[in-house]
Amino acid sequence: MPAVPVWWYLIVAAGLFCIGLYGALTRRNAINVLMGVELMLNGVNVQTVALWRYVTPAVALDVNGATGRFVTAVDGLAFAMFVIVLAAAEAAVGLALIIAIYRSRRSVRMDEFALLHG
Amino acid sequence: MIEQAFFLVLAGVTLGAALGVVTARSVFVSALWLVLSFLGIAGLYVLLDTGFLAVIQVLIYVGAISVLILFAIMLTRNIMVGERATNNQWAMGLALALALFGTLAAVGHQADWRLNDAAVVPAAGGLVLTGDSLAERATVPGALVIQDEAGAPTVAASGNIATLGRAFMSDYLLAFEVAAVILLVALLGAIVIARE
Amino acid sequence: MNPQDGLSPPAATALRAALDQALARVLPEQLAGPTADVLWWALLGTLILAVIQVSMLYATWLERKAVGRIQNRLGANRVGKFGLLQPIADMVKMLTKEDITPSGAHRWVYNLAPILVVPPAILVFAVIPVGAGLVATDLSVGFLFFIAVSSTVVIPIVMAGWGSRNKYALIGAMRAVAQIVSYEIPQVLSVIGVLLMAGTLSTQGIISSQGVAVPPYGSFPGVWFVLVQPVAFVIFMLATVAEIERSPFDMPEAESEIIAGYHTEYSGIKFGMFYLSLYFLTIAAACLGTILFLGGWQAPLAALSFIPGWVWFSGKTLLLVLFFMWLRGTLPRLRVDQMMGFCWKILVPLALANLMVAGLVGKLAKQADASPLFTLAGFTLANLVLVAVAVWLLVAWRSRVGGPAVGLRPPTVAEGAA
Amino acid sequence: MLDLQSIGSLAWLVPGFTAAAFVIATAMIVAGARARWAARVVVLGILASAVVSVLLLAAAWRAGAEELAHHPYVTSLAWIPMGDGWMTVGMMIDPLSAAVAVMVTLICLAIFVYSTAYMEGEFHAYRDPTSGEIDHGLGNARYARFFAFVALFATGMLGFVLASNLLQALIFWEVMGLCSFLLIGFWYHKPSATAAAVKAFITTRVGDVFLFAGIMALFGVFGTVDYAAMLSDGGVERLAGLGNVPGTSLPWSGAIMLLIFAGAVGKSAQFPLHVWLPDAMEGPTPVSALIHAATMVSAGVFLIARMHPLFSATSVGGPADPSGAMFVVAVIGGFTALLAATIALAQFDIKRVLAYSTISQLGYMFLALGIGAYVAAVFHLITHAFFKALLFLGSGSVIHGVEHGAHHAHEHPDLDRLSGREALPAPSPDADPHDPQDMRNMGNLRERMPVTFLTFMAGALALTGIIPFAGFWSKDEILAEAFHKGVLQGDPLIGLLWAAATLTAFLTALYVARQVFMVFYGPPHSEGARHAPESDVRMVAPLVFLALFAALLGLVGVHESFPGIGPLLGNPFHHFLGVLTATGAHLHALPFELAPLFISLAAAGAGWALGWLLYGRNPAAARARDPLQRLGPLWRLLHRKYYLDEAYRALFVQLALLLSRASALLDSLVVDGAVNASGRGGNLLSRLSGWVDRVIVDGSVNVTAMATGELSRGLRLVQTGRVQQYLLIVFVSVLFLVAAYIL
Repeated sequence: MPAVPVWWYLIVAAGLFCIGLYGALTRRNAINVLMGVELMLNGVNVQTVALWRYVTPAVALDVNGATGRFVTAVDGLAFAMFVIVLAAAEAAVGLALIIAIYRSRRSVRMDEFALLHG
Repeated sequence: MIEQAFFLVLAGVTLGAALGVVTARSVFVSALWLVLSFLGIAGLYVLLDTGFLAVIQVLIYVGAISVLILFAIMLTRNIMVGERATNNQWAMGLALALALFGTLAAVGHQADWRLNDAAVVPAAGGLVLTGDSLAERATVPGALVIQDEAGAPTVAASGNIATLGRAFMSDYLLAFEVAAVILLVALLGAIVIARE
Repeated sequence: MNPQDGLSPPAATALRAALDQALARVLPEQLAGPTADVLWWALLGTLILAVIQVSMLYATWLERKAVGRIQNRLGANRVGKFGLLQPIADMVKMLTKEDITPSGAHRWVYNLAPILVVPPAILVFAVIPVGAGLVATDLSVGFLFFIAVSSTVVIPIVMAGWGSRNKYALIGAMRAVAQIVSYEIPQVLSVIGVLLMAGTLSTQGIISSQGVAVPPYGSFPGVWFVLVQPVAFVIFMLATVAEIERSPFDMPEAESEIIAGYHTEYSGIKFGMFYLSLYFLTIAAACLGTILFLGGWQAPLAALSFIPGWVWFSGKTLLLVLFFMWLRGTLPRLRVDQMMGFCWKILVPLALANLMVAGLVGKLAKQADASPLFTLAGFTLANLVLVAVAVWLLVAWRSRVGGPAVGLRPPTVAEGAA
Repeated sequence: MLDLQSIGSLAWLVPGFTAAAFVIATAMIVAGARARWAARVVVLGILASAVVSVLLLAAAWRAGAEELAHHPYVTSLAWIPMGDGWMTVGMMIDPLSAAVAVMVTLICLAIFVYSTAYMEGEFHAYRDPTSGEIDHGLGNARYARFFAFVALFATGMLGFVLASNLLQALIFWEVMGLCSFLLIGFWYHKPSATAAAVKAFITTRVGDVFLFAGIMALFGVFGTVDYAAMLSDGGVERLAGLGNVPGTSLPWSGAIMLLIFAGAVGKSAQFPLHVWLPDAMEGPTPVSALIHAATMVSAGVFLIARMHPLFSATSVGGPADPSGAMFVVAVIGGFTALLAATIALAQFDIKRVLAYSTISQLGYMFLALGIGAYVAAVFHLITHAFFKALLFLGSGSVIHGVEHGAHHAHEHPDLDRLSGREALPAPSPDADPHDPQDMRNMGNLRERMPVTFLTFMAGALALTGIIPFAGFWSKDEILAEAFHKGVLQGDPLIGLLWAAATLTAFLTALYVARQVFMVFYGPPHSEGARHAPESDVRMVAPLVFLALFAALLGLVGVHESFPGIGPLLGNPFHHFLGVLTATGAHLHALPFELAPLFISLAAAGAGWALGWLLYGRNPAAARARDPLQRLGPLWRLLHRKYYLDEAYRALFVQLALLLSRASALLDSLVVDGAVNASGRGGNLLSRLSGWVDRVIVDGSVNVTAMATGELSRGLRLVQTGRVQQYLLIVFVSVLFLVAAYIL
């Protein structure tokens, strides 16, 4: 087992997530909120990869039985990869939106994006 | 031992940068802190023996996303001088974040993650192929060979590119296609939305 | 150079062993290992740094000479014999020049930018194998590492542009970033064809695949990828030129338009840093080019293999550097929109086409277990087709671009011009 | 050719012709044709009916009474489906119906001809109220209308007589009631006429109700109302065997027959229900003659005669049996006869005297039927119809003459003075000098209207039963039967009835004489009387025609053993009618006695003598003050008709009014009260439910609406539109969930 105990990574991941959450919740600038979200996503990624690293790699899933073909589950990695891909797409669209809103309302402050209120 | 040191350094850098992102007054500075935290996370990935992911992290997050963010910051020049960077619910946000952190930490620490104690001999970026025979795999450089209880060489696990590639093309083919479509859609969407 | 992999030269292993024993005597057991590693890596780092620093200096010299020669003038010859000491003079000038910080500049960001520009340029050399065993660390994701690190150079550029609170600096930074990010894509796409052939991302692997018939794709001995995929080579080189902002693509610090681009406000050693990183990247790009396409330290012919690998490697790299300088001396600067257009409308489609061809022919060859020679024939045929496509794309693009650049021409009546 | 089978089917035509006449007359009225032609159509119709009925009588005579009685000729049509059988409409020819039919048609013929002249006055009777000059259109319509009604009446009478079953009889009985109402109230602009019409109609209605009940009872018993079925032997036994009405000693048969008799009492104006007949004189005189003398009133007698076999079944112990219905009939008949005769004495109106005389003669007929003298009753029915019609038409001619006389005097006032006649004698104090019907204004009409006088004398003699005239033979036969059963067979009750009958005969003679002397003898008491011209030929001819019958008809029913002409004549009437329909029982003629004959003649002669003594000898004095008034209060009692009208008014009318007022009160108090109460209750209830609805139902709805409104206003705050707040909420809830999960 690697020297570093697993929950350290989890702590770091949780930290990242919460700091990102704090950023998303409290920052007034839309782009900061987006950054907060990116941090949260990265937090999740770290946790996933850490858990993958500590749980699955050694598990040899004898997928096809007797043929001896072994494959290691790369679920965690795949998950992380997809999260990264989606984060990229999300960032792109989010920033495009922010720019569009900026062009129409000349402001990026979240407080002013409150048209859909009750 | 060194690994733990490395971990602590990297964790410190990452979390510090994250705090920087959240507390920086100017948006640009917080963007820079974000880049730093991304690099820190890349480091963590290296520690977790997933070199490929680390490089991807650097390539995508630092190379692309942060650039995008910086571009966005440039395009939306608005001087936030003087105003408080945070809105009026910062106290609750902080409380919530801390509470959530406490909970997650508690869970992280106490939960039995069913860790796998099999002896894992990490080779430099070992490669596990779904090769036909153990022998073939053994010869591939960087293969990770471990002994199971019976002593027979069984699995070589690593977070290497080939395995991931193979997995993408077999188990996660659908997800891979969907991801491609999502990227395309995001691309088009971003262009359409942000067009002049 | 890593002793464990048994591939590094004997001198290195002997040195490493001596270091271990020395430390073992001095430090307690569990400390000895790690410190030995640290020291060893530090040593290696300085070695590499020294080598590339010297080559960078004399690259500047070579540049001034070559461009001069191209422009039918002598180039630097005042300082030292044939101007060989000119770089030293430049360095001294850089160091002694007054370092002016604009008042409005953002203190941290402005000062941090030049500092952060250099590390990526240096880190890149970690994966460049000069010789058979002479590589700092042969990462399995070598090439990807190279690309990732080189893309991080973008951040300091933006910091410089924004930090100096200068409109022109900012615009220059924006242009530079746009260019670098855009050209990254054709660069990577074109290389993927090669990687398909090589079967691995590690730089050593790629070089060895060009020599010894190892990888599953049944490549053949002694055939450099440049012969197999010339179109990819051309795309790669063009993209790389743009990536390192040189000659035809050096819009970012195009003097005539926006003074000195993002490092307008920088002077003295800060400007030096930028200059330094620029040249490091140029050399690194050249190295990458040789690794991927010219067989790295592989001798063209088996017979010539007695000459050590790093000599071959250095020569090929020098050749590519000269190519860059040659470009700089001869080609006029492209307009920004033309540059972007060239990237997205020519290079990317061509790179995709090339990738498809490489993948297709490679697969067919593997399927049919064709002999290396037959595969080479298939590739040449495919490449001919690719050249035709490239020519057609260029013609189509030129005919349309001939007029004023799209988007910059005055709005037509239909668009409600005043 | 004259056999009944071939001619029988013509029976439909007898009422058919008059019905057709009625329809045509009505159409002519509607079309506005000349009224005289309508009259001629009606006369033609009745003439045709008469001819056919004579033919039928001849055929019936040829068929012979014996055979006809057993199998009366019946032609009938199925009319209404009645459960298993059919209610039929048909004509029955048997001795009784054939004879009466001929009587009816002949009398109607005479009266129709007479009324074509009598009604001439209608043409110029009506003046246009606005312009004042004569309204010929209205007169024309009125004249035609009279003849249409009369034709309808004839149809009704003939239909009734020839009916083959009781229901059809009842229907035509009602048609006759309708016509009497219409004709009494012909001059509807006279309020007295309309009142009389209503009185007549309602009184007869009372009787009709009982009749209808009786018919229904008979239907209940026999399952059919056909005469053939009812009157057969089986029918009689069945009726007799019905047993007593529960709770009383009255047998069912008696009760049913009494119901039928009540109908007859109403229609033939017998004692309790006779009050309408005198008032019915308001109608034009031909009507009185036709309906209220000859035909309609005799319908009641005809009905009881028709039902005679059933009646005989009711009184087991013969007529004297007090439980039997016949005893009741006899008593009422006798009492009515005596009562009417006494009232007639004190009447001054010429037509009212005759009306009361009709009532008393009908009483005679019922008396006869009551004691079982079936043949005598029918004979008196037929003869009385003739001479009573004669008397009425005579009085009509007198009234007509007096009216013309008054007009005549009025137009040439100085004629008397010029003619040198002495002034009129002082009119009687309380008489209305211009009332043409008041006998006190008449006198000396013998010279003015000789033919009318002679025919009137013939009728008067027949009525009082003087030897050669018809009245003698029929009334005497009744008295003989009464004498025979009462005195000879020692039945005390019948003996009493005989005595009453004889006294009535004396009184009849008295008032007839009074009438004759006041009207025809003595000086004329009014201008009208003085100048009364003789009526024209269309009125006189029928008088002569009827006078012949009044004189000669009696010979038909002379008893065989009557000394002198008896054996010559052979009493064909008795032979023809002696056999009872359907049962075929022979009614044996009684042995002839002279005693009752002489007694009745003596009574009649005494009556005339007293009459001459009081009125004929000194007419002027009689005229001034009626000698009978010396009787004082008794006279006034008679003159006021025993105050019966007042009694009835007091009793029934007031009772009805009282009843109506009581029911009105009841209605207003109870019914209205209940309705109002429920109304108020409903109102209260609705107001209550309104309140409930408003407060509770609406209340709850509003509350929920308001609550949701408030709630939503509260909830709305949550949706601030600020993304970050939403994120906050999300993660707070995540926190809680995680906490919940862990703890």
